[in-house]
Amino acid sequence: MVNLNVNIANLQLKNPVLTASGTFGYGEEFSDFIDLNRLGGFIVKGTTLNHREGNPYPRMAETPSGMLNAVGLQNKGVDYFIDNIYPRIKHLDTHVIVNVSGATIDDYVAVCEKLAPLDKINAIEVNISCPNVKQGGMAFGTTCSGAAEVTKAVRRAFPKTLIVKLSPNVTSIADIAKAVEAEGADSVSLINTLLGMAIDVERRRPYLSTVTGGLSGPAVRPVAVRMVWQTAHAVNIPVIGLGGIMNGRDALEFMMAGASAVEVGTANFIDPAITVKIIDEITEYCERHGISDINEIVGII
Amino acid sequence: MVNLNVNIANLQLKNPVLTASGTFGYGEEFSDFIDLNRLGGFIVKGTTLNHREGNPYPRMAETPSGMLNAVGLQNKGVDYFIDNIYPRIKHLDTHVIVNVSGATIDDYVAVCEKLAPLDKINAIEVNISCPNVKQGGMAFGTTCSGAAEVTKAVRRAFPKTLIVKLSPNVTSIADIAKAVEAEGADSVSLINTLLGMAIDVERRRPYLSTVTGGLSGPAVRPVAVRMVWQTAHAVNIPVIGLGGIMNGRDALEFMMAGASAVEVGTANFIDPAITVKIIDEITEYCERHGISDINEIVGII
Amino acid sequence: MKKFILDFEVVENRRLHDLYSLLILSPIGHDLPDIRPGQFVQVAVDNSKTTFLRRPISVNYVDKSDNMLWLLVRKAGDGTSALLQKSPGDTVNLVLPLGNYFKLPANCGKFLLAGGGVGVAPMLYWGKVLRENGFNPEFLLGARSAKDILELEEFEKIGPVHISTEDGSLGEKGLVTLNSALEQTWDMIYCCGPAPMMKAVANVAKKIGTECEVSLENMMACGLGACLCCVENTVKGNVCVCTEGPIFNTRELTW
Amino acid sequence: MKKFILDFEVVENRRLHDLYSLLILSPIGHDLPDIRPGQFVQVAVDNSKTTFLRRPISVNYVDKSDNMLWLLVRKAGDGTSALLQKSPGDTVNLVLPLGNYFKLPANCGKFLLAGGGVGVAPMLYWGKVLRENGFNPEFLLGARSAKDILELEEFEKIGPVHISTEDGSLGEKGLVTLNSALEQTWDMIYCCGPAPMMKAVANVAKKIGTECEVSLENMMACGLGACLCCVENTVKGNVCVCTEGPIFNTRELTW
Repeated sequence: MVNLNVNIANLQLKNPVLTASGTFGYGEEFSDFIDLNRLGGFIVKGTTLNHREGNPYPRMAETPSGMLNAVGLQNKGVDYFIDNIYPRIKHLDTHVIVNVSGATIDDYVAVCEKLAPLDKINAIEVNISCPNVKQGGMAFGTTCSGAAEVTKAVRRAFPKTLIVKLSPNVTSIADIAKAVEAEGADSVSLINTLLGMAIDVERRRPYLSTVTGGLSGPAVRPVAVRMVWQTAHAVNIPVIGLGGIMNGRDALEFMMAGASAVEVGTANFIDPAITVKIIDEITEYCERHGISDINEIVGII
Repeated sequence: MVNLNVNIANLQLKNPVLTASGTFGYGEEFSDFIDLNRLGGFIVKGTTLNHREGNPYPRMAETPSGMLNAVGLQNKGVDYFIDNIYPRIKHLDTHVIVNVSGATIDDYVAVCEKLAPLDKINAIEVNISCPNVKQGGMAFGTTCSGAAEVTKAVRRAFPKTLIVKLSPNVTSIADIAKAVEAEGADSVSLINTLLGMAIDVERRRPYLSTVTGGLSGPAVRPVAVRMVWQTAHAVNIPVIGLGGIMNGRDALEFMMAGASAVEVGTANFIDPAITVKIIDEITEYCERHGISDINEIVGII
Repeated sequence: MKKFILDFEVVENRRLHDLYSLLILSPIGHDLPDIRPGQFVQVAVDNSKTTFLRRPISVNYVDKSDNMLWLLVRKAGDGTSALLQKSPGDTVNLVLPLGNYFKLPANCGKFLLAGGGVGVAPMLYWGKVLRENGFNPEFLLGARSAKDILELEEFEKIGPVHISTEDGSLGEKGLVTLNSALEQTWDMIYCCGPAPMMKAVANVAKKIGTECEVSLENMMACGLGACLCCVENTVKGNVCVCTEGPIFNTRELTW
Repeated sequence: MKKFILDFEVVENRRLHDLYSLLILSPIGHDLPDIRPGQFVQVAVDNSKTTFLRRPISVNYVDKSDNMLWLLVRKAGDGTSALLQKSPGDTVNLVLPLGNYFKLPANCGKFLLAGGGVGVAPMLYWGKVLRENGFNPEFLLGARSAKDILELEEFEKIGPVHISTEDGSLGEKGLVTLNSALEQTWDMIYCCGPAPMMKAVANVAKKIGTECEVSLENMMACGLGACLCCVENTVKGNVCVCTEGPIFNTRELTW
């Protein structure tokens, strides 16, 4: 019997497998394929203070071993989430973590204040790294002072587990992580998408309506693993790793690099049952290697 | 008849296809497969002042649509190049560009001074972005001041075409490009490899002896295209684009994003004849689209 | 409708043309789930180095009694090319059924099912279902040339077929929108094909005062309403084609 | 030796075992280039989503008269698994011939060709060439179990075969290094197999005062001496296994 329980500060997860925001809807989209209760938790779509229509179509381009997206935080706003979606998912026996985005510090704080009273929401992930909207936080996420400023404000507004999601589009992600740790973040998750671009040369125009978009998928995994490894050596708070995880091996790679938990993102688009397969593969690996507690291998590199 | 001539400052290329340093040896390794004289030019292996053994094996890991390397600038030093290799390749009817690396500014300058008198060497590419050696220049390449300092020094030492190769492991590559432009660089080439890492989870150790290494191949192309586009809009000197070019379409993508020429790298490992195929595919595209001069499509995005 | 991830065996790969194959698939160790006309499947491509995502493909035909699913695949890029290489006995993994579907009309009437190129695919199954429910659908098929008119004999088994080819090699010469069938009155026109063709048919429908439903094929990643990539701008704002579509009444669109 | 990039047709895929296939290939529209024993080829893998680079594979056998090249492929990961899926008529692209090669001895004498697992591959062609040149090579084949002793009947056509299996199911029980053949005196031992096996054989050779040549299989990208990834630390410093090897006299190595 392998112990897969991991802790992200006060948040106890039954296993280290979470889903990445924006790749798993509100969980319900996947309930035909998997038992959501098996997950360590799932992180719902980026939520903003007000309804957002997102960017115009086209929003997606396939790239080698990856994809670009430029959704632009389309969502119905935090009030709609609380009134219409939260009641449908609050009964689940798994953690529901809300990803929070904003254009201003006040926006972030307002969303956090609305989420804080919800019993089922024991953690939020604050997105300071969305590359797809002018005011999607990436401006905050690419400087230590900007990242610290957001963290400080939401820390006051949200007393439960606060995860800050970091941008990889920086010279030193470890420095950004240290800045948010200093302002009281309980955990950092990384990496958000790498800013990328693709051009349809036959039509001589960009594939995305926004020209640039966020690159995800296994293409970025080596960069993500490196950043997790650097960050885990730089901070004392738990790190959540993501970026191109397609199977149990990939999840274990992030954990060995220093991640206490992982988020599965783009892989959900290709295999909607991948999350539970990854949990099974992690278990099988631990059994095969005589590992009784998954925490033994966290950060062994 | 399509005109494929492009200029990189004073350097006139018969076509925009160059090879990336460290992926094409000294050209000779590929002469069984292609007529080297068809190339716009080729950029030889990174050359340092003194002989370097490079990093210990293992130096390579395959990743999704890409590879990590950690060669660590293995080369026999600039004097060996001048005495033994240069005489063998100086007769070629194509540009031979030397990639220059160094641990200190003095090293860079010393190498440039030795190369400057060589008639066949009309351009150098100064590598301020090697991620695989502690003093491989990436420290210079990740700050505007460091990049400017190297550029200023080599500019004085090398009067012919000076290309500076930029690191993508930065928050704003356009700012670095502006800094080297201000110090007199004739061109910038980008991107060097993204710093990455991969772990052999069965053996619980990194695949590379150096833990981290440089990621190349089509996996990184969307990031490279985006950085070329950003840089081409920020500077007035010509930009040379590279990062995962596998075919003519990919080369055209970089040119539409703003590159006046391209370097083909990792693709040489998979198809040693790919460079001439890319030249042919660019020609075919131009004919099919009624483009009489390749320069017409440079930077049309 | 419950969705499944199922492995299918390729029973037949019928090459209709350089560019098109009819893949006849049967689920391995499983009954074919309920699938409605107009729905689509997401096909995993395991034999292409350059294909990362699944490929959304319209359901062409469903034969519950034989447990067979037909997919009409057009070679559009590396992913669909790899699907065209599949041989009998090979396995392909599908997520299905996805999207909304054509709804049976409340009253009898005259229904035209128009398809352009590979867009004829959903019309075969929809025609069959209409026919089984006592309706008498007619088809309007358009393509560049006679050889691009796909599955003609199958359509003819179900109802009258009007044809337009751009080169006049079969049926009327010219675009589908000029076909004389569109001079008749219809109670509903259903249309699937390239966007310019659907927009043109929608325009004709509007002129002749007929309702029109179209099947959109926006680029998509997940097909499940999670990634929000395949949105269409509608009168209700951006909605996912994969869940609120692919079938839209043109009144809902901002065309 | 001039190198080529050539398409080959798969003439036969002979499954020797769950893990091994013998691929018999013939160049399409081209004569087989000159290939020496011990050289290798770089095989493009076009049917695996997760394989990016070519795979270096030892030349197992060359039949110039039939224009056939044999490659013994062991399923080690996704790339080699995909090669094991190749069917007769399929095409594979090779870059060849690559690397240095075994040199014919100057004098006659006793030569032992030792192979472990898939490492037997180059020894078949090398044995054949030795034999054709008037030498009388003997073979030492080692594997886990009888079923892992590959191509035995081919080796027996060329010379005496000594066998070790770890489970004793064929030949002597135990590791190759304990095989009684190594108690004889030899003028040269040639060895290819897993690194621990080659190191052990090299040690035995040193003890019995015999020269030993080994074939290394360091991870490589290009196979052409361009990427500098496959280096082995030798008495001359780091050298590329793909150009200065794969064959090394163990005196050159820092083992």
